[in-house]
Amino acid sequence: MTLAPPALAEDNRPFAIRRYSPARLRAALYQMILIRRFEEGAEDSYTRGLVHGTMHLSIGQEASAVGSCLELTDADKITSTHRGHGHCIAKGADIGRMFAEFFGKQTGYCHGRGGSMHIADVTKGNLGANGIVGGGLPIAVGAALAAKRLGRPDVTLCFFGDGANNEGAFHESLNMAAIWRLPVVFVCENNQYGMSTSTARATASATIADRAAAYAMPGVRVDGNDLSAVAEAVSTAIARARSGEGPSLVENLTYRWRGHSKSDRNRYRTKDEIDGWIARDPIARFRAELIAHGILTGADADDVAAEAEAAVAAGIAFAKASPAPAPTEVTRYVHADAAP
Amino acid sequence: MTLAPPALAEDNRPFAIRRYSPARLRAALYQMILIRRFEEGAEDSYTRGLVHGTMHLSIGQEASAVGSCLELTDADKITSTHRGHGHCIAKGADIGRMFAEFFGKQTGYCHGRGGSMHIADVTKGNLGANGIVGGGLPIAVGAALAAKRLGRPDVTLCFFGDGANNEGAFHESLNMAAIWRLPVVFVCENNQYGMSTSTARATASATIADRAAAYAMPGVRVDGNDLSAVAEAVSTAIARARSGEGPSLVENLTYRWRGHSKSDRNRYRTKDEIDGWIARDPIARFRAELIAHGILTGADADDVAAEAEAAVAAGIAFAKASPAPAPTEVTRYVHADAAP
Amino acid sequence: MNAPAGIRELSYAEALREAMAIAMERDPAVILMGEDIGVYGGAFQVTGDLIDRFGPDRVMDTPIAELGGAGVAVGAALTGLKPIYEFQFSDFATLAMEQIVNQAAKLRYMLGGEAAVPVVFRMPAGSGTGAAAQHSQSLEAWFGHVPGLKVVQPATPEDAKGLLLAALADPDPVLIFEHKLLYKLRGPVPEGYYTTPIGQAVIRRPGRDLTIVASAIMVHRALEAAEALAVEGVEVEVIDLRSVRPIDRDTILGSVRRTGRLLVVHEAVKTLGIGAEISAMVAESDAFDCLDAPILRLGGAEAPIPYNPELERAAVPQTPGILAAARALVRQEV
Amino acid sequence: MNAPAGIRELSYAEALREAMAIAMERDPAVILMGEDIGVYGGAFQVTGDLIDRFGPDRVMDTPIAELGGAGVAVGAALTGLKPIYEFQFSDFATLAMEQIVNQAAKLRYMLGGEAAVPVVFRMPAGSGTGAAAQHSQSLEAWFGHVPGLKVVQPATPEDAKGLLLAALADPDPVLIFEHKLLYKLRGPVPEGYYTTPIGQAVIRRPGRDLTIVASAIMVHRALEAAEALAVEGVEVEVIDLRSVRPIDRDTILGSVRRTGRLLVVHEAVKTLGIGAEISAMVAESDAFDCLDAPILRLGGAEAPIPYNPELERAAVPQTPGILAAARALVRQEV
Ligand SMILES: Cc1ncc(C[n+]2csc(CCOP(=O)(O)OP(=O)(O)O)c2C)c(N)n1
Ligand SMILES: Cc1ncc(C[n+]2csc(CCOP(=O)(O)OP(=O)(O)O)c2C)c(N)n1
Ligand SMILES: [Mg+2]
Ligand SMILES: [Mg+2]
Repeated sequence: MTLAPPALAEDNRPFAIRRYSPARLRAALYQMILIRRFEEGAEDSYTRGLVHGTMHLSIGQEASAVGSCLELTDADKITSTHRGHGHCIAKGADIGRMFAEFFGKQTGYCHGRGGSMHIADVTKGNLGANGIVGGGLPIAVGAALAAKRLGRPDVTLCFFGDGANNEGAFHESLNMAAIWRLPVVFVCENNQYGMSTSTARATASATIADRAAAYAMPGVRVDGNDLSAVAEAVSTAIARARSGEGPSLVENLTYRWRGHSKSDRNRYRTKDEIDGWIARDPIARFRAELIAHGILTGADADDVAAEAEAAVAAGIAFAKASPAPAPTEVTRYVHADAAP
Repeated sequence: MTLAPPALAEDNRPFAIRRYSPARLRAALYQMILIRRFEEGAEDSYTRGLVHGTMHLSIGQEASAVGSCLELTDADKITSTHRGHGHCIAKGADIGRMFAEFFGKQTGYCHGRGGSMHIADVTKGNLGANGIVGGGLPIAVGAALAAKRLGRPDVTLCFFGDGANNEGAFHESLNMAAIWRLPVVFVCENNQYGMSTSTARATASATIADRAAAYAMPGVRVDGNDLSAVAEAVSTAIARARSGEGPSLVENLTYRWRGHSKSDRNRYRTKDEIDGWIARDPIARFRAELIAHGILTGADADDVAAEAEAAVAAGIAFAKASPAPAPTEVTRYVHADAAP
Repeated sequence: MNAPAGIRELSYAEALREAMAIAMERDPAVILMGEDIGVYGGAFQVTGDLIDRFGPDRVMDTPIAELGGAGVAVGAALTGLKPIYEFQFSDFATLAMEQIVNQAAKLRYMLGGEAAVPVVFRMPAGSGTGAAAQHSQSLEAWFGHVPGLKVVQPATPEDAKGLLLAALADPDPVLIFEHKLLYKLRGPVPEGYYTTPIGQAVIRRPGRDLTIVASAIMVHRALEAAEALAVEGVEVEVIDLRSVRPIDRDTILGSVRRTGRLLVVHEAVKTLGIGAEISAMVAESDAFDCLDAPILRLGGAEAPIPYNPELERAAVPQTPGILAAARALVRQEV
Repeated sequence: MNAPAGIRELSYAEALREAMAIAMERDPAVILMGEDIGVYGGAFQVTGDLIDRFGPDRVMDTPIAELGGAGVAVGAALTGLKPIYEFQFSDFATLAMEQIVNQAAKLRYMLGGEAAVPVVFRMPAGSGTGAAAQHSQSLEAWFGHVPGLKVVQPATPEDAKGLLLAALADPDPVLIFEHKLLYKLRGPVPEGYYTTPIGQAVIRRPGRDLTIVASAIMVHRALEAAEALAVEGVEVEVIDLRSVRPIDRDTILGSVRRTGRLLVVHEAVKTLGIGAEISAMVAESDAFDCLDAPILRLGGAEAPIPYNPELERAAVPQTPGILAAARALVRQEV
C-alpha cells in the first residue's frame, strides 16, 4: 500500500486524507460503491429468483467494512459474519466469484457449497463469513495465536455485530486474546439491532466499547459511517497489535438500511429512524470529503461509480454463465480424501 | 432471623456485630466450625475408603459461605459449585444426609445418585452444587426470573469461582440478569486459582469485581476471610435485589488451604503462600472478633466447637448406619414416571 | 388423546402458536423465551402475535446467548415456571448442549428425584431452505441418546399442537423438533386443549407388504411413495414415528411382524440416525424371525447440507429414492 | 502401519504422552492446549511433564472456557498450527459443540475444499471413577453422526499412541476418545513414530461361533468373556472397533459372515449408541442372510451415570453380563 508523504504537524485534514495516497483513497471510494452496487445487484438477483435461500445486506455500513480493512495486507486475516459481503470486498474478493457463489455455481468461492453466509478466500486472508453469530470470534483469536507462534507478522481483524457481543464466545475470546497479548483487533459493527432486538434491550452496558475494560484492553466507539474515523481507530489498534502490545476493541456505530434478512417485516424500527440514517450515507459523505480536499473531482467520482456499476454487471454475467456443480458431487469436499 | 436493635450512628463495630443478634452470631460461628469439621471428617472418611470418587474441599473459605448466606431465608435460593459443602451447610443442610450422600446411601440428599458434586436441598432453597464450572450461573438467573414473574420476594444468590468467571456462561448470565433487573446476587469466591491456573494467568481484568461494569451492575471486592466484610457487601446486594433494583456482583477474595481435589500434587503454589493464608484463618478471626466484642467468652466458643465436633460424629454415624440403594434401581429417578 | 369435536384447517405454525396460547391461558407459569419471538414474531413466525396477547413479560425476547438462554429456562423450570425456549434454528442448540444435556436431562436423577425441570425446547430443524450447513441440520438423534430427555418430531399440524401441549404437561424436559418446511403445511386441527401422547407412533397408512417408518417431513414423502406403489399393487404400511425418545417399540415391531419387511426413512445423516436404532431394535427382537429381507435405511448423505439447491435436494431422501428402495425391498432385489 | 522393532511396556497415558512428544519434535506446528495441562500435568496426568520439555508456548494452559478454547484451536488449525485440544473431561465438550460441529467439521466443505482444519480433540470419557453424571459420559456416538469428523477410540496403549499420531497426520478434525479407566493400563508399545490407520477395526481374538464387536474398555471385558466361553468350547471372535467414524465395514461384515452371530458391546447409552449403527449396518448388508440369530447389543443403562459405586457398575456392561449375552446367543436362547 503506497503511503502519502508524512503528514505535517499542523495538518488537520481527516486521518484518511492525511495518511493515504490519492490512488488509495480513490480505491476506497470504489470499494464502498462496489459493495453498495454489489448488494443491490444481489438483491435484484434474489428478486429474479437467481439466489437461493436468504441474504443479509450491509447497505449503509460500507464505511465500517472499507475503513477497517484499509491497513490490511493479504497476509493479514479477517473473520467475518453473516453480514459479510462488504468485508469480503474490502479484503479484495472477486465479485464475479461472489455472485457465482450466490448463484450456487462451481466457480463460486465455495464451489456452490456455502452460499452468502460462507464466502471466504483463505488465500487473501479472508477466513470466511460465518452463519453462527459469534462463531468467528474464537477463530480469529486462534488465527492470531498461529501468527504469534509461527512468528508471522500478520494481524487478525475480527468483525462481529452488536448482537454477537452478548454471546459467551465474545467473552471467552476477548479474555484469551488479552491474557495472551495476541495480535487481533475486534471490530464490532454496532448497527444498533441484533435482528429485531435493540442494543438497549439486549446489552447491559452503555456502549460495547465499554466492555473492553473487562479485558484490560483499549476500547473505543467511533462514528462507523465516517470512513476516516473508522480508519483512524482501527489503524491505531492494528499498530498496537503488530507491535506485540495485544488486542483492542473498536466499535463502529452504524446502521443497516435494509431489513435483517429477506423475511424481515421491519416491525421494530420506525421509518423516521431509518430515514434519519439514510440521510447519513457513508458513501456520499466520503465522496464529498474527497472532493472537498481536492483528491477527486465530481467527474472523477462519477467515473468511480461507473466502474463499480460495470464491475457488478460483469460479475453477474460471469456468474450466470458459470456451470453448476454436478448433483452427484454431494459428498465432495467433506474430507481431504473424500471422493466426488 | 432475629435482628439486633437498630445500630446507632456512631456505632463503629464491625457490620455483623452491629446487625445480628448474639444468638445469630453464635450460630454463624457454629456454621463456620461445622463446615471445617465436616470437611475434615469427609477427608478422613475418604482416606478410610468410605467415599467414592473425589471431593473438593473449601477449608479456609468458610467466611465466604457463611457470610454470604446470613441474610437468606429458606425461601431464598442459592446455586452452588463443585466446592459447595460450605454453601450447603450455610443454607441449613443436614450434615448427616450430606455424609450419607458421600457414602452413596439411600438416605443421602440425592439418594446416593449424586455424590459430593450434586448435593441439593430444593426445599431449603439450595438448588444444588454443580459439576460443571459455570453451570449454576444461568440457572440462578432463571430462578431469579421465576421469582420475579411469579411475584415471589425471594432472591437468588449465585456462588461461582474465579475460574468460572472466564466461562461464556458468566457473561451471558450477568448480562441477562442486568437487562431484566433480576433479583440475583453473584458471589464470586475468588480463591485465586482455578485448579492450577492463577487468576493472573487466566483472567484479563485486575479484579473480577471490575467486570461488573460491563453489565452496568455494582461490583465490589471484599476480604473473603472477614465474615463481617462479606456479610456487609452481600447484604447490601441482597437489599438491592429485593427492592427490585437488580443484580450485583460481590467478589470474596479468599484461599483454599487444600489441593483442588484429591489428585492435586500442588505443583503450582508455594508453601509460603499457603502458610501465609493459613495464618489468615477466617474462623479464628471471627471467633476472636466475637470475644473481643463481648458476644461470646472463650469458653462459649469452645462449646460451639464441641457442638460441631459432636454433630460431625453423629452425622458420620448416621451415614454409616444408613442403607445403600438397591443396585437394581439404576433407572429410578430418571423421569417422574420412571419405574425403579 | 381427548380431541373435542370442532376441527378446522390450520398451518403447522399456526397449530404450534395455538398450543402455546392455550397453554398460556391455562397456566400463568407458562412463558416463552427466545430470540426475536416478540415483535418480530419469531424467525419462522411461529410465536407470531403472541406478544400482543400476552405481553413482553411472558413472550420474552432474549439476547443472542443460547447457552445462557437455555440455562435461564432450566433454572426457571426448576423453580416454578414452565418455560418454552425457542432456538431460532436447532443448529444453535450446539451452544446449549451443556444446559440441555448436563443440567436439564440429569437434574432430577442427580438430585435423587427431588427436583423437576419441566422445560420445553423448540427446535426448528431440517434442510430445504437454502441456508446451508449451519442452518439446516437434523440433530434429533443426539438427544435421543440422552436419558432424561424426551424428544418428539411432529409431522402434521394436529400432532404439532398435541405434542407441544403434551410436552408442556410433561414434568420432565422435552425437545420438539419442528421441520422448517412443514411450518406452512395445512391440515385439520382439533380446537381447544388436547394432548398427543409422547412415545406413541401412528400408522398413517395400513399395508401388508412392507413397513416404512418415517419421521417428520419424510412421512409425507413416504406416503407419496406408498401411493405410487399401491398402483403397482404393493401395499405399504407407513408409520409416522412421532417420538424419537422414547421410541414406540410395540407399534413398529407389530407392523414388521405383519409385513416382514422394513424401510426406515429420515432426513438426518444416515450414520447413527434414528434409523440405526429402529433397525437394531427390530434386529434384536423376536420380529427378527419374521424378516423376509434385510432392513433398509434411507437418511441424509454423509455430508454437511450444501447450499446449491440441486445438491441440497440430493443430500436428503426424496420421494423417488424412497419409491426405489421400497420397490427393491418388496421385489427382494436387495 | 509401520511400527519399528523396539517395543516396551507403557501405560495408555504414557503412550499418549509419547505420541504428543514425538509429534511436537517432528513438527513445530503441533501445540497442546487445554485446562491445567501445564504444570499440573493434566487432570489425568496425560500431558505430564511435557511442559518442562516444550515450554508454556507449546503446552498452553487455557482459561476455563471450552467453547473459546476449542474455537481458538480451530482458528489456529485453519491458519497453520496443528493443535491438540484436551477437554479435561469429554463431558465438557457439550460447551464446545458449536465449534466442533458447526465450524471444524464443516469448514472444509462449506468453503468448497479451499480450507483445512487439522485439529485434534482429546476426549477423556467413561464412568467408573465415582465422578457421577456430569463427569462420566460416553458421547462418541454424537460425533459419529457428524460428517466431516473422524472419531477414534483406542483400547490399548499401542493404539492410543498410533491413533493419536494418525489423528495428527490427518488433514481433517479428529476426536480421540480415551477411556479414563484405561489410562493406567499397561501394554507393549513400539518405539518411535508410527500410525494406526483410522477406520480400521482389528480382530483381537479369532473365533468361529460368535462375533463380539466391542469398543474401548469393553474390548477387555469381551476378551474376558471370550476366555470363559472358550472353556465351554465356544470360540468367540472379538473385534476391537477402534474407529467410530468411519466404521470398518469390511472387517465386521467379514466376521459376521463367518460366525453368523453378532453381539455389540459399548459403554455408551444403548439407545442410539454405536451398537445401533453396527447392527443396522449388518442388517442391511448381504451378511444379513448369514445371520443365525438376532443381533444383540449391550450398552449403558437408560440413565445418567449414578454416583453410588454399585449403581455405577450396574449402569454399564460388565464381564458377567457379556458372558451371559454371548452364551444366550450361541445357545439360540434369544
Ligand atoms: C448462534 C446464533 N444465534 C442466532 C442466530 C440467528 N441470527 C442470525 S443474524 C442474527 C442477528 C445478529 O445480530 P448482530 O450480531 O448485531 O449482527 P447484524 O445482523 O446486526 O449485522 C441472529 C439472531 C445465528 N445465526 N447464530
Ligand atoms: C465446564 C467445566 N470445565 C472444567 C471443569 C473441571 N474443573 C472442575 S473445578 C475446576 C476449577 C474451577 O475453578 P474455580 O471456578 O476458581 O473454582 P474453585 O475450584 O477454585 O473453587 C475445573 C477446571 C469442570 N468441572 N467444568
Ligand atoms: Mg447488529
Ligand atoms: Mg478458584
